[in-house]
Amino acid sequence: MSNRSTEPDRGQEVRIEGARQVASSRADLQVSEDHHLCPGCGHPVAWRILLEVIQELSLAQRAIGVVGHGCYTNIVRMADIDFLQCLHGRAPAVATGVKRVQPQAAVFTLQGDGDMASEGLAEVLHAAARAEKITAIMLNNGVFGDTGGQMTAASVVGQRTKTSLEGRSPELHGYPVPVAELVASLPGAAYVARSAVNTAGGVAQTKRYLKRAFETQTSGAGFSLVEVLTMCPTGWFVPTAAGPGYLSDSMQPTYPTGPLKDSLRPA
Amino acid sequence: MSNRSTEPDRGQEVRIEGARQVASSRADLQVSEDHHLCPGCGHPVAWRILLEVIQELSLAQRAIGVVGHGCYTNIVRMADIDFLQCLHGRAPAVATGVKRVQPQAAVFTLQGDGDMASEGLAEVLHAAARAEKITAIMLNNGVFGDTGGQMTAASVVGQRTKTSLEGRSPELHGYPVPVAELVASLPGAAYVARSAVNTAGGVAQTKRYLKRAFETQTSGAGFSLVEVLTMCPTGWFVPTAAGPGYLSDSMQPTYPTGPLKDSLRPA
Amino acid sequence: MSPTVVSRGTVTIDVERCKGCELCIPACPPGVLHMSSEVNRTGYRYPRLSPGCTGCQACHAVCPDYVFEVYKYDRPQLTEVSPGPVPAVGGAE
Amino acid sequence: MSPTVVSRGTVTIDVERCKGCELCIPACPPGVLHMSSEVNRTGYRYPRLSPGCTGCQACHAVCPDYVFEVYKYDRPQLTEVSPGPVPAVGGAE
Amino acid sequence: MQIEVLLTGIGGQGVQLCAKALAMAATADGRQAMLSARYGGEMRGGQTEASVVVADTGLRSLPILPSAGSAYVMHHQYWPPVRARLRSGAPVVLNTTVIGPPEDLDGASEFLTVGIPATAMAAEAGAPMAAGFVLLGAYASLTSVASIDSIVAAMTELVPAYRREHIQANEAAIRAGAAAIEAGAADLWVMAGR
Amino acid sequence: MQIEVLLTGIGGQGVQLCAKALAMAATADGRQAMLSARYGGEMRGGQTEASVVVADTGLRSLPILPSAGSAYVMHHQYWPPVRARLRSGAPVVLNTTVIGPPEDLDGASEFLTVGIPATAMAAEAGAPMAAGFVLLGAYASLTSVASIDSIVAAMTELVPAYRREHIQANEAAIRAGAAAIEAGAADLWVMAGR
Amino acid sequence: MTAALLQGSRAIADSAIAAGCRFFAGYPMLPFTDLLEAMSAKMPEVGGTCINADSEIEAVNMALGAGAAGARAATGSCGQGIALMQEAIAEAALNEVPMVVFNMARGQQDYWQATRGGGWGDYRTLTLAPKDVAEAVVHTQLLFHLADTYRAPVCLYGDYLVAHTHMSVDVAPIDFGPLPDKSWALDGTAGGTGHARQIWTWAMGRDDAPGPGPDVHWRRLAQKFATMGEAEARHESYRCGDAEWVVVSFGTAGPFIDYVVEELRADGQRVGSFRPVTLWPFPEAALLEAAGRARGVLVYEVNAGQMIDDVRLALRGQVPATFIGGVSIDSSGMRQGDLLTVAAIRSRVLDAIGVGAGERR
Amino acid sequence: MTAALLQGSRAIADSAIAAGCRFFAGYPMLPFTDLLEAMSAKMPEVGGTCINADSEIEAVNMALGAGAAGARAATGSCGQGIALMQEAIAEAALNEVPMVVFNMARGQQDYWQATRGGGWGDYRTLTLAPKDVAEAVVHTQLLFHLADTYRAPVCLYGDYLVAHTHMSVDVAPIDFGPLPDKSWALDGTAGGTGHARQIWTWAMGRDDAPGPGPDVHWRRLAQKFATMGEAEARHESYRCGDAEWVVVSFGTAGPFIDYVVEELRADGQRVGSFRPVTLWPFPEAALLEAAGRARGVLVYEVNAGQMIDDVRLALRGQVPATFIGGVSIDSSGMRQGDLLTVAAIRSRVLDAIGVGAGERR
Ligand SMILES: Cc1ncc(C[n+]2csc(CCOP(=O)(O)OP(=O)(O)O)c2C)c(N)n1
Ligand SMILES: Cc1ncc(C[n+]2csc(CCOP(=O)(O)OP(=O)(O)O)c2C)c(N)n1
Ligand code: SF4
Ligand code: SF4
Ligand code: SF4
Ligand code: SF4
Ligand code: SF4
Ligand code: SF4
Ligand SMILES: [Mg+2]
Ligand SMILES: [Mg+2]
Repeated sequence: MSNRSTEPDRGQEVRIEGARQVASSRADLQVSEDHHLCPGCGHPVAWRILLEVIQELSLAQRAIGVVGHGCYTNIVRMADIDFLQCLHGRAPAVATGVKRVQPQAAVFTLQGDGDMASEGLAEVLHAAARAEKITAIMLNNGVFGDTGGQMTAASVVGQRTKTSLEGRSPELHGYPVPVAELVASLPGAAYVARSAVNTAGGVAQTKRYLKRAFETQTSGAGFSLVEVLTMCPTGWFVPTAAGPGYLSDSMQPTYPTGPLKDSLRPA
Repeated sequence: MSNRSTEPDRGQEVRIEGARQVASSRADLQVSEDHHLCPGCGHPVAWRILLEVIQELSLAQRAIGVVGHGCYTNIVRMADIDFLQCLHGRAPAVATGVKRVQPQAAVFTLQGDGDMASEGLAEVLHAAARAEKITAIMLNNGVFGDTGGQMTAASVVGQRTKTSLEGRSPELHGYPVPVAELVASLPGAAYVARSAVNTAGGVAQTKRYLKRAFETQTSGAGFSLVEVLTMCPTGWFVPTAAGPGYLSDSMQPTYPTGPLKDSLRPA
Repeated sequence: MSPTVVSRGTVTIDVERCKGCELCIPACPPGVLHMSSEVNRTGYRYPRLSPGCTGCQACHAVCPDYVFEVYKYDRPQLTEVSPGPVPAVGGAE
Repeated sequence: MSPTVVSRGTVTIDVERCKGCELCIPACPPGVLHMSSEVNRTGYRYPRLSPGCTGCQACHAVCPDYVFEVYKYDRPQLTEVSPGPVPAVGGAE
Repeated sequence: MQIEVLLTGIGGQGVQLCAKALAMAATADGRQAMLSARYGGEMRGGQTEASVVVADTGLRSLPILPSAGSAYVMHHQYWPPVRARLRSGAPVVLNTTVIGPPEDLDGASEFLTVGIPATAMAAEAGAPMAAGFVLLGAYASLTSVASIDSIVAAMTELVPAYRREHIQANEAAIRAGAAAIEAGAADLWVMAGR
Repeated sequence: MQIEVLLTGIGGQGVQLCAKALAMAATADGRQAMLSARYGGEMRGGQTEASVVVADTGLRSLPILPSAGSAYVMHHQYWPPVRARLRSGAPVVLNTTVIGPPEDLDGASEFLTVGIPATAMAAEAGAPMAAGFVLLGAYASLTSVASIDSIVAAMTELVPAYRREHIQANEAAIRAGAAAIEAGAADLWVMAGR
Repeated sequence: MTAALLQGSRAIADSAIAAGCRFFAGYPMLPFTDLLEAMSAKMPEVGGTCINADSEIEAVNMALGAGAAGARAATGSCGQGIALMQEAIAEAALNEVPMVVFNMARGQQDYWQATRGGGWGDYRTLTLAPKDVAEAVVHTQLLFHLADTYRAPVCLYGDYLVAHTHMSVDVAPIDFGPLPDKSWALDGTAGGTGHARQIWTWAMGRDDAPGPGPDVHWRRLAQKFATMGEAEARHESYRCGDAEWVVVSFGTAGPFIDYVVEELRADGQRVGSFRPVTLWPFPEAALLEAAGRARGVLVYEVNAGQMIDDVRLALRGQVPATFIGGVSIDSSGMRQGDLLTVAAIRSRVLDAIGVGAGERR
Repeated sequence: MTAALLQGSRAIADSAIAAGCRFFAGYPMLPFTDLLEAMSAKMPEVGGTCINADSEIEAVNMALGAGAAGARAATGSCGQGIALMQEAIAEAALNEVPMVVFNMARGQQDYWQATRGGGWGDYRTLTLAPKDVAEAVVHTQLLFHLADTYRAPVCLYGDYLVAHTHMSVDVAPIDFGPLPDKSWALDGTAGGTGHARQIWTWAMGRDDAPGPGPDVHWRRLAQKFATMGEAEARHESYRCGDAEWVVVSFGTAGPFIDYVVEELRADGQRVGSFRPVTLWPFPEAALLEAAGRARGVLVYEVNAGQMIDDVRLALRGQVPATFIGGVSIDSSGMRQGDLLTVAAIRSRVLDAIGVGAGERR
């Protein structure tokens, strides 16, 4: 075994005698494999399948991403699609402006739980209520990862964060805000689903949901949201290898995965 | 019949031979009957029963109201309880600060639909999620009354407003935001109900709900919300006498009245 | 023959405060309120009371301008009414 | 006697990009990935492949650092393994 | 040649609508107009005031008039600030149903006051809420700032769709007000300053 | 008497923790300390740099040092700006597992470089991620800025509850680094300027 | 086109649409509300979008998105609402997104808000303060032009008198000349080409990824704003040539000062009027030119004294500046109070130039 | 108490608690985040409340509510977050609610945001800019005192170097003397007495209902801020007595200037350093006193030139002011870049005072 070159130069493809490549380290719309995210972070996994979905739905030259503030913002550095970085929490409003002006485009937001459930809760709910034809994606890791692991509106009960040192207490801090459920309850929302990237199966499920969300948008059916549970071992203060288990044990009981609403599905 | 004095001087009580007074024009905590609200406005009706409830629950010397921006703000001029006027939409956050510092007080917000469903949607949902021990009251007339009748997040489909001249269209403007239902879906909310003041029965119902909401607060059970549907003939562009009917025909199908959640009720 | 109407209660109507919205009219269960044809100083018509008030407080409950005070008679009052246009009565001087 | 292991696929592992998170290890259904004891230039241990890869792409799916490329062999490859410590193999030079 | 009118009343009397109808009618009659309104923002009721300036050509004016050449008074409550800016001898039409006889109005003697029982006349015309239009008809007829027909047309345009049923009554009110004034006031234009 | 140390490395090497342990240990030893850290804000990885100033009494210093009297180098990537501020002859401890032999470091000859295979030694001590502590032990032993026991105590206090299991390995790393340095460097204090 | 009697807000809406504005989002707040209503009535006629947003923050961010996607986009509010928009206005400045912000202020107390912002970082917002409805019509179109010229957010500082006064005005498109192209705007078509368009302070455009980083980018912006500061200052002066006293005012106060100046000139007082038409950039050179030889400058603004800083900075200590304005709000809270009247101004000017009560007409 | 090695944020938290702060709400944003974390760790120990709010807007409004209810309350953020708080800071000023805002800025680019606000209306925010952690500890306590003295929101302008530097400091309560009582604070007990307490710009207190109305109220506030402006200006100067050149800087840049001044004095250059300790009120008189006889004033700030306006206003054209600062941001975007180093400052000062490269040490 040898170390393959880390040069992000796609000319130097590796060829293996008697085998064909079935998965490449770099998605089509990816210009680099390097990023500064922490070991074991779930965001980059979500990034790649997002880019794959855009490619597979032939939306590469119609896609405009609007990205909030969080660790995931760095997707802008590695993706080869139009991106607008906007203010923390405001992506659904910004995306509304973009979509109304470029109605043929596939407009999506990429946000975190801090971004969407805390700072930007009004923006996402109002956009959903308006039945805005955009796709909102929330990478929910239950903390403000980027600022070092404080409690967000999505942190689960009992979760220890830098601002809930004894664990999130219902008495002091209340309960988490289930964004997907709230959005799904609004008539303007046409497609809502929640998935997780802590297992290979979850990754595949996430990809299916993202596809469906973009299809909802391009069909004009209304607002779509996919909430993706991702690992943040840094903000959870657990070893990287414990991330997937923490996600399923601590987060999933509060945030069950699966489709919540699908207006495209023939009745 | 003669015109009774309009002097707001309580010394000059009217006495009727062989009769006892059962309802006074001025509630105990009211310092004036005069206000500048429009003919047929539903807000003043809600104001009075709110003051009656505070009086009847012996909360007069424990109550602190936090009032947003809207026509209802003028309650401050006619009520004899502690009030803080705050910024548009922010009352639940302000009330949180008040309550945490004065935990013995009965802290409530008084807001409109523009205030709570539009500008302040995040604030009310976050306060509810935090299980903040306050009572939020939304006077929902489906428009920004104070600025002259524009569309709020709560305007119903088809409603003509100054910014939806052809009627609220799902395609262009989306659907109304049902604040009570959203709040009720959060575990931090202990009591949620919706009523209307377009009939005498509705007024009595509103009073019961408000009582229950304050009891929820004083018992420490969590966040409570009462959404009160009120008439705004000015913002609806209908004759005053048509207000109650407009409310029941146009608003109530979208906003059914009744209790939505009651954690105090013995299971 | 003039029929007799029973009034178990009565109301005072602060007509100068009234803004003429007419919400009290349909709210009154026995239908004993009707709008004046005169206007008050601000130019609004206002309700007048015919005999038959029950003291139920519905008008008081719905009036946005705090116009009403409601009284219950210790003993029901009887009024003879002529079959013509209903005369207006006010509970208090 | 050395048992024979069938590999239907293989992977390349860009060890310098690996951040040692170990997410790929439990994700691999046949359990043919295990962490090295050496570290790369940044100081992280990284996965090594033992024979038996199925080319299922699970490692690729879960790896946050885009370390893997996955290949399917046209014909399954057979490897004899000794019962001792599992030798590491890498698909590509 | 230019004339200014200050309109005053309390919220709900329709003063703003009348001011707008006047300015629009003057424009329709081929003049230039400027209309400035002052009314409570986020509160109902209370002071309402407007000023309209009409000129044959080359209107030049401030939106808050330093002085004015005529007035339209629906209610006495906010009359004092109007009076302070009125040039002496200016014609003033006033709603006597609410205000009482012209003499009751403070300092009325400085001006050419014309009392109109506008609220009462409106009630008679079957449109109790159209008192403002009665006074407007009277004002226009007195000053010839705009023609009665143009005022009726402007009112018709301004009334929102859901109040269309009031148009006829409003028109009756305007014409009743106009009829209440016997003579025009052609010499008024001479009095007007900048 | 005052000495400054610049610590540099890349994100994830634990440089900030080491800097803090050093400053705390010096404080525990009765000295005054000032610690300034510089690390990426809302991004992971990348440059990490810290400076610690220790004085016997009356510490006076800027949080961004104009110059420094010693250095601790875990990675060569951000070495150039450190080098630019180091006074010549200053002692520099460096992690040779990552950097290679001291000579490989640009401009090393200006300084008193001390190479330590910190990453390798940490791996041997069964704590591959504790390389920073190896280098810290070496630095402290070389310069006597703080006692090894105080450093171990500071590290123990700093490690968060959920990482308690690493304390022993970290201690081993610190002591291994210290042991790798034969002699103290008493004369270092003489070289230090403001 | 011939002149029609239009309310200022409606005239501005017509003018914005004539300038090609096709996206507007706002949230009601008096006296801005009428502009929102006018826009929502008119936009559908030209196939544009007007959103009655659910907050000022949503409104301004929608406009930012529309601007980034290439449209001529605008928003607006006043006072508190503009305060809520500061974060996004600064963002637009730093991410170089053109948009127009119509601030229909509740008076003149927000001069600093307009000229120093309350956003973050080193940015400036070009701000035009029209004196009346007719000028607002021209300013509106000029603002869209300047926004595109500089790829920057720009503002109109109007007020109740601009928003609510009806005037006979003629709204027709005005040609301000050529503009740089908008190939930077996001339309989604560049994905997968290796040259995706990206707007982020740290990575403007895929081509130079990972982007210039904040230091280089913000230095470049500082340079851009310095250039705008040099190039775009505008003013109006009236009878300053031989004036012993120059009264400086802004926005709708200007015509009142002109009126008083005319009156006082008739009385033999050598008084002039100077009005910055751009609040930023403040016309420093022009003011020094107009007032450099005067005995004194009087600053009239209906607030506690804000613009006076800019006046003093422009005068460089060469001419003394005296404040003759003050706080004055009417009972509705929507507009200037009684200090904005010819009589009050006249008497403050006379006081300041030392004409005793006895000497006055 | 003896000195302990504390991170600046932790030292400020301890100091706030020592001053009696019992309510804090904030939202993470570097470099403010550490203060929020320190507060959330320490508040429970004293029975106070620290809320990790869900936005800056919620945080500041919570603090406003707590302040109105009588607590010593605080919040904080930086840059964009402070921008979002402007509306509420202005509200607190206008409704006279005391609270402390800890602005841990990402550098010096927010001087105008701090001194001119971006809120609405005529208000000012007293702002202390500490030079280091030790001074921040004192300023923190002073701020709570001043907030209560004036019933007004007040700010600390810190930065990364204040928030993140660890220093040996001693945090103990400081007594600043007596304060007006807080009987105006809302506790709910006054209902039904005819004297309910009410806080609203238009109706402060039931007693004088319907209240003074905006005109009277805002004039009174303007007067209050004028009084504060007179009374509360603070500064520090170093070797200005005989200085030919005075360098003006603020906050954490001050010690760097002092260092350079010391170096240059050793080289025989007559240079001095002046630092406004309050950004508002700017110590105008003190600066004129310190620099009035100098050949020139050099303004060093790490931005495109903001404080220089205040310096020029203070100097009244009597001494020329030269800008020697500039935009400089490090790659993290969190703090000043390489311009904030002794070497860079020294060379800019020497350039400005005309010492050629050849003459330099
Ligand atoms: C208005 C504003 N407040 C705060 C911040 C600071 N901030 C940047 S990223 C971030 C955390 C984002 O958390 P989340 O969206 O959950 O993303 P994660 O990093 O966890 O993926 C915060 C609070 C900001 N940039 N803007
Ligand atoms: C930040 C902000 N935006 C806008 C306003 C203007 N404003 C004042 S009252 C009001 C309408 C309130 O509507 P609602 O809360 O529904 O009350 P209503 O008048 O209908 O009872 C608005 C938009 C404001 N005061 N502050
Ligand atoms: S802090 Fe959390 S979300 Fe951010 S890069 Fe690290 S693991 Fe990922
Ligand atoms: S506008 Fe509507 S809510 Fe406001 S006072 Fe009038 S009727 Fe009531
Ligand atoms: S009390 Fe009842 S019956 Fe009597 S007038 Fe009122 S509503 Fe009618
Ligand atoms: S409800 Fe009240 S205000 Fe309305 S008409 Fe009846 S008495 Fe008058
Ligand atoms: S492709 Fe599948 S079997 Fe092969 S190493 Fe990866 S996870 Fe294991
Ligand atoms: S998942 Fe990727 S980064 Fe993590 S250990 Fe495996 S190869 Fe390395
Ligand atoms: Mg997160
Ligand atoms: Mg409403």
